Amino acid sequence: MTATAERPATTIFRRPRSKTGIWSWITTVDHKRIGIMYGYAAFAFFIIGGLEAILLRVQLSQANAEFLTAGAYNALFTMHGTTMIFLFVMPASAAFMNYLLPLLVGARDVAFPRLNALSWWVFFFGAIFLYSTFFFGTSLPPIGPDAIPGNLPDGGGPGSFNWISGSPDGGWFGYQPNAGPFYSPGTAMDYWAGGLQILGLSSLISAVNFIVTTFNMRAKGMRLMRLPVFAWMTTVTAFLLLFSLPIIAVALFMVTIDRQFGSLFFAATAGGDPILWQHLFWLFGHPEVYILILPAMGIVSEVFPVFSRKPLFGYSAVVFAGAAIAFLGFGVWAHHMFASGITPVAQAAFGLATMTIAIPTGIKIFNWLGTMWGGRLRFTTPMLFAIGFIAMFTIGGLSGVTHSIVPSDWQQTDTYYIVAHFHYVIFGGAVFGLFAGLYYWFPKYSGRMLDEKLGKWHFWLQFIGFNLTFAPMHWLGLQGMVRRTWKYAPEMGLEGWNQAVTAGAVIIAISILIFMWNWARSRRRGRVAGMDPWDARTIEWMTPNPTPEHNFSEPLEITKLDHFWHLKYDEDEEGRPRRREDADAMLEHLEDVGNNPREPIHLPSSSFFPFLVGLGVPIIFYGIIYHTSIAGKALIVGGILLILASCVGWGIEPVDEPHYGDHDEEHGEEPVAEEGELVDD
Amino acid sequence: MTDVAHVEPVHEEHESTGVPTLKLGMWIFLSSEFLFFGALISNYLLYSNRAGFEGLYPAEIYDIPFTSVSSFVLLMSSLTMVLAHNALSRGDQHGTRTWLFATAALGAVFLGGQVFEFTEFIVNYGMKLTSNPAASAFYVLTGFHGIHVAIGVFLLLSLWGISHRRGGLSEKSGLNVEMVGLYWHFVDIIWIVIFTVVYLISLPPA
Amino acid sequence: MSAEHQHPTPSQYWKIAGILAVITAIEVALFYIDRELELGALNAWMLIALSAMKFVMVIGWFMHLRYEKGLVSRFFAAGFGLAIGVYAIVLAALGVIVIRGG
Amino acid sequence: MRRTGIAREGLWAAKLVARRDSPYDAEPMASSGRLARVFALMGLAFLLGACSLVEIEDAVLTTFEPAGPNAQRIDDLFWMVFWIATGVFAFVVVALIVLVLRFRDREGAKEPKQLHGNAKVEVVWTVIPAIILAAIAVPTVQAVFDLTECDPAAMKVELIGHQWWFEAHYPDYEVDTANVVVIPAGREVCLEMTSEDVIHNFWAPSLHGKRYLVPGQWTQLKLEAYEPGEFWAHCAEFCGLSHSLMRARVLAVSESEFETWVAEQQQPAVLPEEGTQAYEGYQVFVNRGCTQCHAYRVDGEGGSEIAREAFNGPDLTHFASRHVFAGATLPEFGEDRETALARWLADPPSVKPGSFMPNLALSGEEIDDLIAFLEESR
Ligand code: HEA
Ligand code: HEA
Ligand code: HEC
Ligand code: CUA
Ligand SMILES: [Cu+2]
Repeated sequence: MTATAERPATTIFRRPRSKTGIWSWITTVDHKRIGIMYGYAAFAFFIIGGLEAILLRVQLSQANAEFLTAGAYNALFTMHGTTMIFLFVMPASAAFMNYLLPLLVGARDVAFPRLNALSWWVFFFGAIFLYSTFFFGTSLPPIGPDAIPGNLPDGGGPGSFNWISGSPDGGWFGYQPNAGPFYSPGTAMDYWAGGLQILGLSSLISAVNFIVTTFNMRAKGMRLMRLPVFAWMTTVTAFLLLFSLPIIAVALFMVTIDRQFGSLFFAATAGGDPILWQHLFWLFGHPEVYILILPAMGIVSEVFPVFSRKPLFGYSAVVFAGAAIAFLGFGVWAHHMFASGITPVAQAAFGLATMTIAIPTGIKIFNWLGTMWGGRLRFTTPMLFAIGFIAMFTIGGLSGVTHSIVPSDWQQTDTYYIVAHFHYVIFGGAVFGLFAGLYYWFPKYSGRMLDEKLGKWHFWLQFIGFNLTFAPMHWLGLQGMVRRTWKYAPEMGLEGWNQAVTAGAVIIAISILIFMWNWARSRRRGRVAGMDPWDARTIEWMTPNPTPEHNFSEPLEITKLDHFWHLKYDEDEEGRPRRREDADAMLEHLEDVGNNPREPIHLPSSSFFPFLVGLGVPIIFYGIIYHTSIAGKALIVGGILLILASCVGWGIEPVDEPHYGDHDEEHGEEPVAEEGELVDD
Repeated sequence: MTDVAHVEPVHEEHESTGVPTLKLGMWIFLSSEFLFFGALISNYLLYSNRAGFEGLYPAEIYDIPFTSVSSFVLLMSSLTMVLAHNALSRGDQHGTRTWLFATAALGAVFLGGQVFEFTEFIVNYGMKLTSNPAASAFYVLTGFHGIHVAIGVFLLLSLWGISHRRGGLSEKSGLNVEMVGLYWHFVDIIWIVIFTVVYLISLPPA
Repeated sequence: MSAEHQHPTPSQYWKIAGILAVITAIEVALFYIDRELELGALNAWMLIALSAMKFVMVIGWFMHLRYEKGLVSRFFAAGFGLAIGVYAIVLAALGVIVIRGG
Repeated sequence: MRRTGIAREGLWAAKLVARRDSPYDAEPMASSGRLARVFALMGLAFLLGACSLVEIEDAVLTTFEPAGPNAQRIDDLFWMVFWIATGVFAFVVVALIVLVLRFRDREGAKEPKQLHGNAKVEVVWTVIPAIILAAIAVPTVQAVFDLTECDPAAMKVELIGHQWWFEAHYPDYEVDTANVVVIPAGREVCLEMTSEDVIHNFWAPSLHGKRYLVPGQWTQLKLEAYEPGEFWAHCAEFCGLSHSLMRARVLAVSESEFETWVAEQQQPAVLPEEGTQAYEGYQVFVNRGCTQCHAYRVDGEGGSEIAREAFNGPDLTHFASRHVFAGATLPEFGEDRETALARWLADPPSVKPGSFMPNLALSGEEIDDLIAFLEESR
């Protein structure tokens, strides 16, 4: 670690050095900062997606309401679904994964820090690209069935400011041919397809990175079967991403080429097969729903043991069940197509396959209950959310099982019963799990605790609001409320319950506002967390709070599952934990060396290139949308050149420059954080 | 893209599995590419012999001798690639440089062949992307393969360029050569499948 | 890098390439033989078998998978196996692959 | 790195904590007991709520009132699974409540024994769900095979989806109609379905589940009603702007009524007498381009040949025999038919966003004439 390394002659830019301010965020490769950026972005999109949902709900609170136009309604539910899934839950999970995975495996960073920054910037620009459809996109009426294939409508240039109705309106699963060139002309669906493509690229990069991190970056003695469950679920999720994203990539390319260049994959009039799209989409889409839930399952698997003061019951069963869910998740996609006219053999086979997923999921649920059994349960906010997760997710899971009963799914599919199912599993499951994680790991990020009292208000209001919103959807659906209806007739008898649903959504909004207030306040004035605020079990808590930039200061040697716990506790004759004499001394030591490493620690250097490569990607996609014009062609070429040039720079730039990135005190540029203001703003 | 794990290890064993991090990453990425090309190939299989399309089916106009030659060229580029890597591991900078360039050149020849083939199909036979779904599937499948080859050529030429620097390719770049090699061979095996399944086996509808 | 020692030598690489070339030649020959003799499914299976041989040889020797840790081949095989599995089912569901008795 | 302010504070907190047995003990006990009870109550209330799906009076598209053997079979299956699922949920929630009440942290509670798992219970909670599922699977698979494909001998009705209405064609009788599918009660009818544009999804919940209408492909759905009656149907797959206004009706009638209906429909329209308002309407109909899209079969005049030049709209020959129109969304609740028709003819896209029937800028008088004419077209 000589500080005398020469500055290589080949770098294009001066190596970014700032540790604070906007540039430090743009060039950072620190997994924690990347995680934080993911987190804030995801939350912003939660609010946006939530406001879209509120607009939908206002429209639906009356029969034959005229609050929104049909076009606006269709645009809003499309963007609501797309936003919530791709811009909220996935990046929110990515936030936890980024922040925690290296800490959980005992590493200083992920395997490829710059690739990690790249996946964040690709995500960021992809999200902007997708939402720029509100400014640039156009959504025109269908051309009709007599349209001649190959004779595409004009793309429509930028500049048609058409707020809501300029947004994609084909539903989050963009069924063909409705979302194809003849029935959704205009550019809005191109923004949708391109946006998803970019977001997929981002997740694919992360997936490779996380898998390699788990397998290769583990601390000494951190065997696979000693990994915290969240690390496991991250890895399993990464595999799901790895294998499902290429499929949607192909499907989206096919749509884009259909729409832009006149190929005929889904043009039914020319022999294209619209059902092919459904297979490809759901072949991705079903693994995707487990991508949404598995990280949350990982989170609650960390929370239950801590607040039960017992190890996770059946650790290996929980891990294998997660892997089994992922594996089976690839074999059930056609359960979204039971009404599509596939053969009875296929329907039966997919129905049976779908049912089997209940088994590993049940194993997880029961093991969590087993963890609580005989414990010393303390109902902190994270624990409340985790318990809420079990109850609410089970409802959603069981309604999922009723969908797997193929004939009853023929009645349920495309009704609000489905909407109820997936909000129960996604909101009641994934989102509850994510909130459990936020309350639990907030001290890691900020060094302070979220307020418990406000937390409990948040939980209970959200719990009540959630059930008021989504429980009535079950009976609304079974009694005839079709999905994606802008209007329903008064004689359908749906109005009363729809009003309850809308009221519930408002209660959720209030609970979220409480949470935001709690967050903003506790970041500055929350109770100081100290070293080990929850008396936790896993090694991420062996670093001080907030986590120092270099994570661990001293080499770790992992000897057990729940290593940290066993450093603090041994067991008495009855098998009850007994705090070791030296536990507090150890904590004090950890906090001290954590904040004041004994020797300089060498960290990856910041880099401009991930940002630049990420910037290049949407430029290409803008170019593709307007490829018939000169400007479009220029954008394509420009984007490619920007990416290639940045890649060359990236390749030449040494991965780290001790002299510049060094973390020693002489440079001492990092701010002295006051009052919990670490370097994150 | 090159990125070497360089985070200072918290402990001695740097790579818990013993496989270099970059290499593990490359293998994992490649395993996902199966799903990518699998979708494209399935798409082609779905449409290639559906009856009743307007216009020509790709399988009616393949030029097998021509494609055989270009397939052979791509296959042999795998040989030159592996020779480049081998030369580097023996410290033979000159050999490395030569073989890298040969590989890129063979790749470029293959691409040229593809451009020729497409032009032939479009101009002489009038089978366009927009002719029918089978034609669309053909162009998109072989086109995406071609893009992969082009990226490979770019990577190879970059390595070749770097190899001219003083001191040639370092040992660290040895890993990079191996990575590009893995990618290159992978693109080759995909073509092995495409050549057999798409060109030799698939038939137009009876 | 002890594994490096077991890697094939250049002359072995040339030999493997030779075999690959021969197999390719046989494949092309089969294509023409089939035109005359109408081998049907047999032809397809032979071609698939031959290309599988090429596939395995490139992966095993050129990509050195034979010399890698088992973990790597497992990852790689997972992607391959999954692709074969799911796309076979998709094609079956779309009626391209006809499963007899089904 | 310098120790930050917060870190110093933190160390202080850790010391404070160290005076107790463990930081867990240092936590204020809060009101976990009370909370636990609240939670238990919530769970109980929820369980009660879930036990009975709330029945909505007069929900016209309800799945809870099967009116034919197919829907009945599905309903039975659903309720069986519903009760099993409720049982499973009850088990989980009761377990949760018991755990929460029994193992909540109390003053002076001992540290728990460190249980890592138990292979036996692991097997139990793997096998029991598997058995439950296997039990559900059997009737499911049987029902799938029984309910998917039509009896080849059944009467066929071709149903063709359009943005945003259903066209029905009776090949055996050469009858064309729209949005109102008339079937004889008490016998199986096979809908053979396809679409002209995008994917639609036909759903008449009282008679059967849903089936797609896919452009370029044919799907089947068997319909059977026990008794005569009128059943609502809806397009269930998102199909563009007016998906929510794409409904239909299935009218099950007795065999004899069905025969009469067929006979009537087979007749060409009777032209109105000259000089009547209806006749004026007929003139408007012919001269204002309606026939570009609408078939109107008149004896000898070959009405259907002039039709469909431009676009495929509903056959209007026996328009007045259909009690609902425009995708079965008009007339609206409480509206009389003429007002609805006037509204429709004046500006279809404002009634049904995106409708392919354009606003033809008809005058009020023309509209009145057209109404007179259309209302006579039985
Ligand atoms: C987080 C996301 C998530 C999760 C985890 C799930 C989980 C499941 N889903 Fe869901 N699903 C979605 C998100 C999710 N789903 C979405 C977004 C859609 C709609 C997409 C769209 O159309 O827009 C959808 C749609 C959907 C459909 C298609 C419906 C239709 O459109 O017709 C089906 C059909 O089978 C289905 C089934 C299931 C099943 C069986 C599970 C199982 O994994 C559930 C397993 C869990 C349990 C069963 C509970 C716990 C288990 C026990 C307590 C053990 C004992 C249990 C028994 C013995 C039964 N889901
Ligand atoms: C992660 C997934 C997720 C989440 C969290 C949600 C959350 C919600 N969803 Fe939705 N939803 C989907 C995923 C999700 N949804 C998907 C995939 C679809 C299918 C789309 C399709 O058909 O294509 C769908 C569809 C869907 C529909 C059906 C539309 C239709 O078919 O016509 C409805 C209708 O009620 C709905 C409602 C809601 C509501 C009320 C919430 C609420 O829970 C939202 C709660 C959040 C808020 C209310 C924001 C709170 C904050 C504030 C308001 C604070 C404001 C503060 C400031 C401005 C400073 N969602
Ligand atoms: C360009 C095509 C077009 C023209 C011209 C046209 N229509 Fe239509 N018409 C349609 C379509 C399409 C529908 C179905 C709309 C729907 O339900 O969404 C329809 C529906 C109707 C209906 C309701 C039918 C039913 O049973 O649902 C009536 C009545 C009608 N048109 C009358 C007329 C009259 C009268 C004229 C001329 C003044 C006319 N149409 C001109 C296309 C056309
Ligand atoms: Cu037709 Cu929805
Ligand atoms: Cu699914």
